[in-house]
Amino acid sequence: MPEVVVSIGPHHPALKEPVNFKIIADGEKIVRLELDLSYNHRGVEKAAEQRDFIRVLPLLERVCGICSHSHSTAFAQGIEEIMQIEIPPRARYIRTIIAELERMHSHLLWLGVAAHLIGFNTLFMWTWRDREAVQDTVEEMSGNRVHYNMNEIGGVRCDLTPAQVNAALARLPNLEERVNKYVDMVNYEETMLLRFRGVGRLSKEEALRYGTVGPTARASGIDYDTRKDDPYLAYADAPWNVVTDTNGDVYGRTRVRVWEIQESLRIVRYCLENLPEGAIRVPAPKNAPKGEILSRYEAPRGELAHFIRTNGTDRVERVDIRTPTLANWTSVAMCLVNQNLADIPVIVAAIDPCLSCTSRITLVENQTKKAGVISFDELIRRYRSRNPEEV
Amino acid sequence: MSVLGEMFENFLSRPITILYPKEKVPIPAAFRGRVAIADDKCIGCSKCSLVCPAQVITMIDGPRDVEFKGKNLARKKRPQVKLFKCIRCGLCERHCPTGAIVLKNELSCSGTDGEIVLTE
Amino acid sequence: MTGPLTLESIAEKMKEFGVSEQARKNRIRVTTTPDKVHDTIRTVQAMFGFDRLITISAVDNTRTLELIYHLTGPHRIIVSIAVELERDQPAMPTIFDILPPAGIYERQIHDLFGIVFTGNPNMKRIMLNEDWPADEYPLRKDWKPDPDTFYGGIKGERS
Amino acid sequence: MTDPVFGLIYIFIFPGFLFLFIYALFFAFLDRKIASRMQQRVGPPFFQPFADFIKMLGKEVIDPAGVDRVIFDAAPLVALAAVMTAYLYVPIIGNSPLAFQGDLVVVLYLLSLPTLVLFLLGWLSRNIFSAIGGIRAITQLFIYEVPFFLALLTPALMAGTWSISEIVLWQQKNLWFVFLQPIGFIVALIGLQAKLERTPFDIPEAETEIVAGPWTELTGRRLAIMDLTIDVSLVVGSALVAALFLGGPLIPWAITPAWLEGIICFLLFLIKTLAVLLILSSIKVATGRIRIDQLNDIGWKYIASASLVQVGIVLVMNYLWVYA
Amino acid sequence: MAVTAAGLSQRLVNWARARSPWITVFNSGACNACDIEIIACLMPRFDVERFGILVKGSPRHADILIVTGHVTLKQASRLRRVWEQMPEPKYVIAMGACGASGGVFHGLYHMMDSVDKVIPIDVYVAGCPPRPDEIINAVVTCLNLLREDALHGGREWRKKAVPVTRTEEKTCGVIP
Repeated sequence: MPEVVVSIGPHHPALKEPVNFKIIADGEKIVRLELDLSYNHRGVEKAAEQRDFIRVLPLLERVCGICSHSHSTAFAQGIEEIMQIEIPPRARYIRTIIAELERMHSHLLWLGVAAHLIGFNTLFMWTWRDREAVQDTVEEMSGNRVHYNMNEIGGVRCDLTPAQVNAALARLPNLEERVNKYVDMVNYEETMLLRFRGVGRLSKEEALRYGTVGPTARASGIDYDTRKDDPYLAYADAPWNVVTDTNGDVYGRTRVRVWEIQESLRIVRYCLENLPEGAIRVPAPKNAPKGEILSRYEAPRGELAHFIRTNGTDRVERVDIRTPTLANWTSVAMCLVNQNLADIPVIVAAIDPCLSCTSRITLVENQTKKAGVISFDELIRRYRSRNPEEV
Repeated sequence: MSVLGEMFENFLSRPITILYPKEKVPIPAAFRGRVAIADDKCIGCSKCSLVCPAQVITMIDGPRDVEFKGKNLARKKRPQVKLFKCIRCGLCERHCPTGAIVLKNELSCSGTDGEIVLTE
Repeated sequence: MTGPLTLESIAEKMKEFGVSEQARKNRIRVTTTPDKVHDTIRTVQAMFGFDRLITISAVDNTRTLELIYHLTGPHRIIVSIAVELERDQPAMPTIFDILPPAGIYERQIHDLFGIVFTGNPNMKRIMLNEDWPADEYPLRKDWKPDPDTFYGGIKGERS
Repeated sequence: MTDPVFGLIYIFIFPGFLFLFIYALFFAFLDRKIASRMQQRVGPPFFQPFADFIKMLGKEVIDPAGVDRVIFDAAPLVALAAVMTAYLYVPIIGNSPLAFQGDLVVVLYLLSLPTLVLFLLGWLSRNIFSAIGGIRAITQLFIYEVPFFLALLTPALMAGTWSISEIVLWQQKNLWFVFLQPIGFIVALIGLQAKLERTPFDIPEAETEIVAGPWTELTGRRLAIMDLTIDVSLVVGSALVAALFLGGPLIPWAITPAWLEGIICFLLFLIKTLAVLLILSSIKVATGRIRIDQLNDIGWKYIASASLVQVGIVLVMNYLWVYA
Repeated sequence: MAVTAAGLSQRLVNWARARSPWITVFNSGACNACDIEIIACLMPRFDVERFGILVKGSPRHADILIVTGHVTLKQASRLRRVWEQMPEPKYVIAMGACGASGGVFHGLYHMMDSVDKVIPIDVYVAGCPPRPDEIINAVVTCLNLLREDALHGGREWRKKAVPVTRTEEKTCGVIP
């Protein structure tokens, strides 16, 4: 059978975000592929250089809708370290609570989307149903379901009332029970095992070599977690473990994520129960002194790094955002070769790509092992001329 | 097939759906929704307009005498918000010295004109 | 791994490549020259196990373009290797051959700052639109968008 | 079929075209409703499939560049006509007046036509997703068709006839085939699920992989008619399974007024088809999609051998039956 | 009042259209938040299927295009093409502040600022992101608009000219 070029995206039902894969497939097997991820490039970094610290936080929060708290916290804690101010413990705990709630909602969301990608809509509906409990909690605390806007330089914007804490604590037992159910389901549900086992496998060496982060790395047996390596916020206080798995495939990544929800629940419970009293913010100076910092944060998808350089004014000279998705893309390109066409969405989703985070990125091209009958450009052209309707 | 039990349990139980237009979805008190401006409190200091990250607040002419810290001020301008362009970040509310501009816990409308502005 | 490996020992070793200082806890900053970057990274990789590239940051500090390589490893120490490049025709040897993830970061920097990474096999336009002008690099400080062109521009930010 | 008026009514009004149209839309509604209730949702209102159908009829029809308009218009109609014809041979109230020796084979072949039409549409669409979907549809056809045919032919083997109506009569006298041939029943349900391209066998139209497969380029009335075709084949398929395995509409004893017996038979038909639908919907809700290579594996290794085992059992039973 | 077959069928079609809006979601470079909230609409809590709303993958099947977010330069031509692929009658909902003006990204160098520079917008929704109930409101607004359009015999009465952009010129060069 001749090779065909399948161009998936940027508008495709499996992809909630714009990305383009040009896949050269031999029947149902992928021979090589080209990824184009830059449909989301907005120029956030340039804009961040031109806004003061007050206005830049809402901007950075909207770099990504799923890990919005991650970006603003990473930035805020970087600036606070440059300014050498210590935020009050209550603010640290509140930030941790929001961060872990965000991780829970992100992982539940991912589990649902992964189920949807293999056509298992029931699990999709259920996880999103249970996710609403997390969303309600976050909305009660911060005032928005997605963009919490909790952070300020020097603390958090609003305090938690005892009623909010109690409401959140009251929701936890039910959520814990549901998450335990999902752990069972991920481990024993037949269709999920069929579709996830052995798909997109990365050995520990490959995962290290391609620089994977987050659940992708942890599923391959690397215990790389910024929360433990470089503790920030309240992670040094709370009792929790780094979750790893040795499978290294989509199945392993799923298991790591569900277990991480359990760990997050433990952290949230600890923080809610041991919420210190006191102020929620300290006054921050308008200008930051000269300095530079690499601020690391464990976002739901993996390690997020903000490189911040300040120049003594009220804005940054440069902020360089390295998103976890960007770090994982190289491994995706490697995973996809020799896999089935049907597995593309699952493999790509397994790293939980957040392309708007990766707003500024890239195309990885795999070195082909097999020479095509006609050249690649020719294939593309022929394909385009045949498919004017293709998006 | 571990889902079968829960499936039939759900089948026989009531759906949890909120029938939205008929029953209202509970909106928490902290919800940052539609912008509202109290004209009698506004002293026209333009802070909201300066701090807005999306630049949706413009200052228009609105001469009026307002009371601020026991003194009478003659303000010249008042804010105007483009409703559909507001990102509901809450910065204006946080930086307003008199509490004149607030994000209510109400839903915004949807409409056919993207340029709707809100001054009251 | 953490036993004999201390910040001081790494900082001491790095002295032979350039100015090396202990920036803050767990961080080492090495300032070196472009031709030594390859060796520096090889050395930290081989001697201290810095096998993970966090990111490559590029900064335009109006006089020069600065590249900062952040590496870490199992011992949780971050080493930042900084180099400065000239603003016109900046070129830099790639580290794609020793650290594969660097390919992505290098191409991104190429797009936004115009630094050419010699030896990188795939240096195509990736981030910007297809019809973006070839010699305009939006993240450079002196880049001002032409308001008349198709790609809009940053409208006057209030100070 | 001597009376032409009766024939016209039978074909066009009841239980033919009109009734089938309404019942198929009702079936589609029930299918969606059951699925949504199992997911703890409210689900669509009862007129939903009808509204969808009318809306699609009223939409603009777009011809993808370079396709043959005539075939694109005609193919969905052929598919619809095929499944509607197949329905006429399935017993609804009593036996079908059109029954003849061998109509089971005709029905099975008519039911295969929509898949071929889908393949044709996918291939003609000049869209890569449609083409892949079409190829997948035809691959899937080769996998499930053999076990499905074998499973539906075992009742025929046991009853010693190739007519659906006579198989139903045989069950009226003896026992339902679901008790005699449980393996065949299960294989038939799985085959039907695969034939109708429902989860876990919705590989040809896998939304998250290839957009909508062969359906991608269909718009307006073409889409409406193809949708209706799938709904109708759901009815025909469940009616066929109900007739072959669940004893069809006939009751084992006679009821004096003929009209009452007719109504009871019709109710039986409704109940049995709805029972089959409930099983099919549960399968749909409880599973995710499998890959085409996994389907190949499972289909030939387990499902085909299960149906072969069933055929063997039937042959042994027949042997014992004859010589007992 | 004369009841004609044509009039009846037209009324039937209008009735059906208002009861079966199929949507397709196009992410024109947004931050995901709107997409998440749209999916949250499908979930048991809000379940928009009770209005007959289905999310379709192919724009060929859809009636309403929901554009989430500001339009990046690279997505502008694609957005235009997706919109052109949809069969008439079609409606466009711009989600959130980004759809109306680019929101917090207003004025960045790689963006088109608002959706209506590329395709005409019928309904705006406020919020960043809008809550699911606001999205439902927007769809309802869109359906009301649809009914009104049916009364006026088309969307022309609203005098929303299709904007001509440079993107369009470029796109037209590609599509035969």
